Amino acid sequence: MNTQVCIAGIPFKNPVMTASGTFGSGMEYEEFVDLNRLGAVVTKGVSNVPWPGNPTPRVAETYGGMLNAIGLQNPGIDLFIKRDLAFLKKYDTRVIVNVCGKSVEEYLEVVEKLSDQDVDLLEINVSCPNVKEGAIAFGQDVKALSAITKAVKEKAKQPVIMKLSPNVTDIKELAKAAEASGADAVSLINTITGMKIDIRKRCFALANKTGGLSGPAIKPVAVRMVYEAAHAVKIPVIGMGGIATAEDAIEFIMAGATAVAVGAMNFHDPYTTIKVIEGIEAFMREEKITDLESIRGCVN
Amino acid sequence: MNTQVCIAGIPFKNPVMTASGTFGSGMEYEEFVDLNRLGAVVTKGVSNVPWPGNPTPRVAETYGGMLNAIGLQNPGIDLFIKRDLAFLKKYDTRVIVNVCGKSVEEYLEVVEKLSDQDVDLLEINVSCPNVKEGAIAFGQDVKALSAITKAVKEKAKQPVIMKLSPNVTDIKELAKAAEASGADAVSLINTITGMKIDIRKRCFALANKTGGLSGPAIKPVAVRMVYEAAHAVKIPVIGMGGIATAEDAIEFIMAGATAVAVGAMNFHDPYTTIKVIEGIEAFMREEKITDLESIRGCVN
Amino acid sequence: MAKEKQTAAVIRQECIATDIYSMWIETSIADVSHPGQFISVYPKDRSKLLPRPISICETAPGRLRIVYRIAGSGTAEFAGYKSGDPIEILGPLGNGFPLDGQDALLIGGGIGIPPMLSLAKALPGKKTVVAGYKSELFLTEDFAGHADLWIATEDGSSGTKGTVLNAIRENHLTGSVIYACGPMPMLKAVKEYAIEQGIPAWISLEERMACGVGACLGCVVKTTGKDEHSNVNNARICKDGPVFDAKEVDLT
Amino acid sequence: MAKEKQTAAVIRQECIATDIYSMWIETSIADVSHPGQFISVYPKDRSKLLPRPISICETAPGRLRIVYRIAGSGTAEFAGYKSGDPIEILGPLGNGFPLDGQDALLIGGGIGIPPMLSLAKALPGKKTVVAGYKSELFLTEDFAGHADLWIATEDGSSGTKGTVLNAIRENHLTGSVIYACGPMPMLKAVKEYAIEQGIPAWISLEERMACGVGACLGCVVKTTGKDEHSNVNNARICKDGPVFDAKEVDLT
Repeated sequence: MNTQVCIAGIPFKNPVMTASGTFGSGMEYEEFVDLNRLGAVVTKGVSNVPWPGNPTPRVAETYGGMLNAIGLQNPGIDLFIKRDLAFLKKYDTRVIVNVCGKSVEEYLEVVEKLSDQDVDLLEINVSCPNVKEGAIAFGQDVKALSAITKAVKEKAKQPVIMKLSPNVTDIKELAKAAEASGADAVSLINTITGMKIDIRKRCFALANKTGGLSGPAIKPVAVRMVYEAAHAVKIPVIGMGGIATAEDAIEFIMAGATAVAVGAMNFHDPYTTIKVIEGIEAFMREEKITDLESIRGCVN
Repeated sequence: MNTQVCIAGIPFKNPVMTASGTFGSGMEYEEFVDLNRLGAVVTKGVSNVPWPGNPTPRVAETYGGMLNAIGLQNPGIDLFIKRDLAFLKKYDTRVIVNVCGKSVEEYLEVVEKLSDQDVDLLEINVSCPNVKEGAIAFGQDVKALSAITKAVKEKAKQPVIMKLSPNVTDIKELAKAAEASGADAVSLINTITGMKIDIRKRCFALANKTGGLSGPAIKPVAVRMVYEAAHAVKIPVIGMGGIATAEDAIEFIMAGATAVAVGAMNFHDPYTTIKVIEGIEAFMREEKITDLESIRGCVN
Repeated sequence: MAKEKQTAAVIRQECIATDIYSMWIETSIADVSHPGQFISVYPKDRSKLLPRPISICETAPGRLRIVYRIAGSGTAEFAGYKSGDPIEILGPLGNGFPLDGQDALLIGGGIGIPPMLSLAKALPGKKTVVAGYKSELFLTEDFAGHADLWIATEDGSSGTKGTVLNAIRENHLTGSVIYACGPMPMLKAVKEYAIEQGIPAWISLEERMACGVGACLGCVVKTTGKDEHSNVNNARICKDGPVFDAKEVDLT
Repeated sequence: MAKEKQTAAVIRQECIATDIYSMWIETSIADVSHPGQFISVYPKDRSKLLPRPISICETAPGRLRIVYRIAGSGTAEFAGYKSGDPIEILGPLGNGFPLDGQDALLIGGGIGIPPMLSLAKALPGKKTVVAGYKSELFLTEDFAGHADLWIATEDGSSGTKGTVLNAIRENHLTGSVIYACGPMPMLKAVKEYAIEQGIPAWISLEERMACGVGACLGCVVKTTGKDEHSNVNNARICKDGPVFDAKEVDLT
């Protein structure tokens, strides 16, 4: 049985990754998950300098999902390289570093510092809804997305994945812009901007007022956008949004995703990634699928 | 205790309406609900001629929600006037007719036929994701939305509500365009485009491939967009999207909605509208709120 | 026949074949229901908001029986209910079978067999039931005393090997009216057979539903004539059906 | 102290005050936990995906006790669990209290009182517990034999009328180290008091959490020093805490 997938010429032992921001750099999950079994660890976003993130409360529960407004808190690229990448080096899994910034220059600074590091791919976060400058502004506009994609591609030593925002009228346009500007892959969806109000206290549930909605609640939107993107571009699409089970992962693959990522459900069950990997193998056995590639995009 | 709200100079006994397409014209729910108690019945969309809608399956369950791709099946305006409006005349509730079409001319034909009818307001559906022509195309583009709003306002004898789509990058721009073009109110959100795949049968769960996602799953997105719209325009905002309880309804009101509509949850519990109305009154008693108006938009 | 959503109580439940469950429910809906009608059953799992339509198998005063197959995690939840457990139901829904048939031929396939039981009990005169199974039988003893029962199994382990139509032809079964419920290929074959034989046929359809009461227009079937409600040759299975005159619906 | 998510079993549960429940759970987590640590409890209601962090009140071999307040429909679900019911838990989580204090002053407010029980049982030497309630008392008898107990109630119905600080001052209570858990206004007052008296203080914080294991960065608290993990003066309550040296966290 072949669960291997390939993105930008790089083989992954299986298509199951972690969604950025839901798994740290793997350190907090290694007691639950054998990281060697993952297709890839996608790290939490890292910026050129340490970012403090937003005030608390930063998370809120919603029906079948959750809102978060962490605000991309991270220790900065220098400590990240020294500590997080050193940690990940111990494992036999692909490492994808999620990169964030408030300006093209800030993104490029991180990309350059990663150029001689043991990193397999870069994921450029142009879709975080929870920081005031940068991030999502690059992901909601075709011109801005094209510009940052080109700039990153010029500097990057590793293949580049552009992580797209679902908070757009037409995801196809954004995916095509990323492809045309040289992106090696796109990943989607980031969270959908949402809000929750505590009606007894008459205040927002999140200090940031709005946050990003994730979890099984948004899966149908994610599957639709992955399908649209996969039919609009030829580069690989990494699908995510509410994946809780192997069935969910396969739904994304049948919609056209080359790989998938488990996000918010890591919080519900720290073993989710492994269960998804094992469930995909079980599904392949039951359905007599020898190569995962044979079902990719099979529904259209 | 005053639960009355006012839209375009028209008073409603309470802010609880039915979301278009989830309540027919009330006929199928009168065995469960005393229609006289509703703030308004918003009818299923009606077009100039009968529409057959999409092939089946037209509905699919999702986590905390559902997808539908009915495709605006309706008996056409003539039978609608003769039968549905005649039925609604028996009740002491406001009647809002949802109008759909594939071209501006088709919308206007319906609007004109309603001009001498006993209808309190019109809701112009420019946001249905499930028909190929018209509908959502008018709701995703500022220019198209402005044009149809102006055209309808010119012909309409009743106040006009523009029903907006959440499948846009910036809901504020659309709400502002509707207001600037003369709309008396906006209602939102219509459904979010989604997809579900049956991985065993390797086919789409809906014959239409995509459908509109509704239900509690999408409430955080709806609250956020209602909040954004209510802060962008001065005309009333009618909020909807996943309302299941009075608490949900109050959340929308605190986000800035003048009125609210119960949608998909009518299918889960046909008594939902009444429970929401009674729950709002109970909340007002508990919190010593004498006028609902006093909490509208109180969180910001 | 006013519809009601209520919390009823499970009287008892048993597994009567692989993945097939029989549940008796204590509910006032039993007393206003009619053979061929169905109830909507709502999972308690709050991630699932839509009801599962399940046909009424039979009724007794103040209680009704459903026999259903586990088709997913919603029905799997129902299968776990024990005596005394609450169950959320809405009903009675749909139109049911017309009961004026004489010398009726009742045809059920798989999970379409259960509604034939209440129909067999309600119809006057001679009744012939043809029940089609994959292999494992269920409900066969329940028909005793109410109808002559003929069986078809796909693997030939009981009765006629093949479909219900094979059983009908092999045993020269006939009647003056046909009632049928089962999978679409069976219903198509029954419709064809009925036309060929010039026998009126009532068939019960199923489709994905949302509201169950005719409001959402989720579960329509194409009709040969323009029905009064839709004005577009689309009848609602949940409200105008689930039982239709076979000639009036387009099963293609 | 490896963390584990497991399906444990409820041994017994009782309501010990209005909306306050005490539940004993059979779990191996009991044997590797430490006073001041907590467990994440996951609702079965599938519309709720995030766990509820609940502090460990006390442990015995193979079993632990939680005492919690119904704060919403998630904890209301837990309150309905009966003996033998499964319960989904993850733990042990967080750092817990340092146990090297002598002559300790333990301060608990409301639902911050339960973790003080396991702490009182684990600490050596003289222990004084000050427990603050709105009005209705709970757990008071459990401290007998483990610590001297002083009570404050907001309405004055028992002990000192007012806050835990009122009780401390009124009764001239003191110690060489303070441990505190309770609502933020109480923790602020305790911190102030500890600084004023020059007594070291360990306080246990709470915040909305998602993962419970330090990955999501949802539940941070501002720290006076730059902590090693965040590099930005933001410690994780679930992982670096919930217990902090009062001087090192910014409660403003």
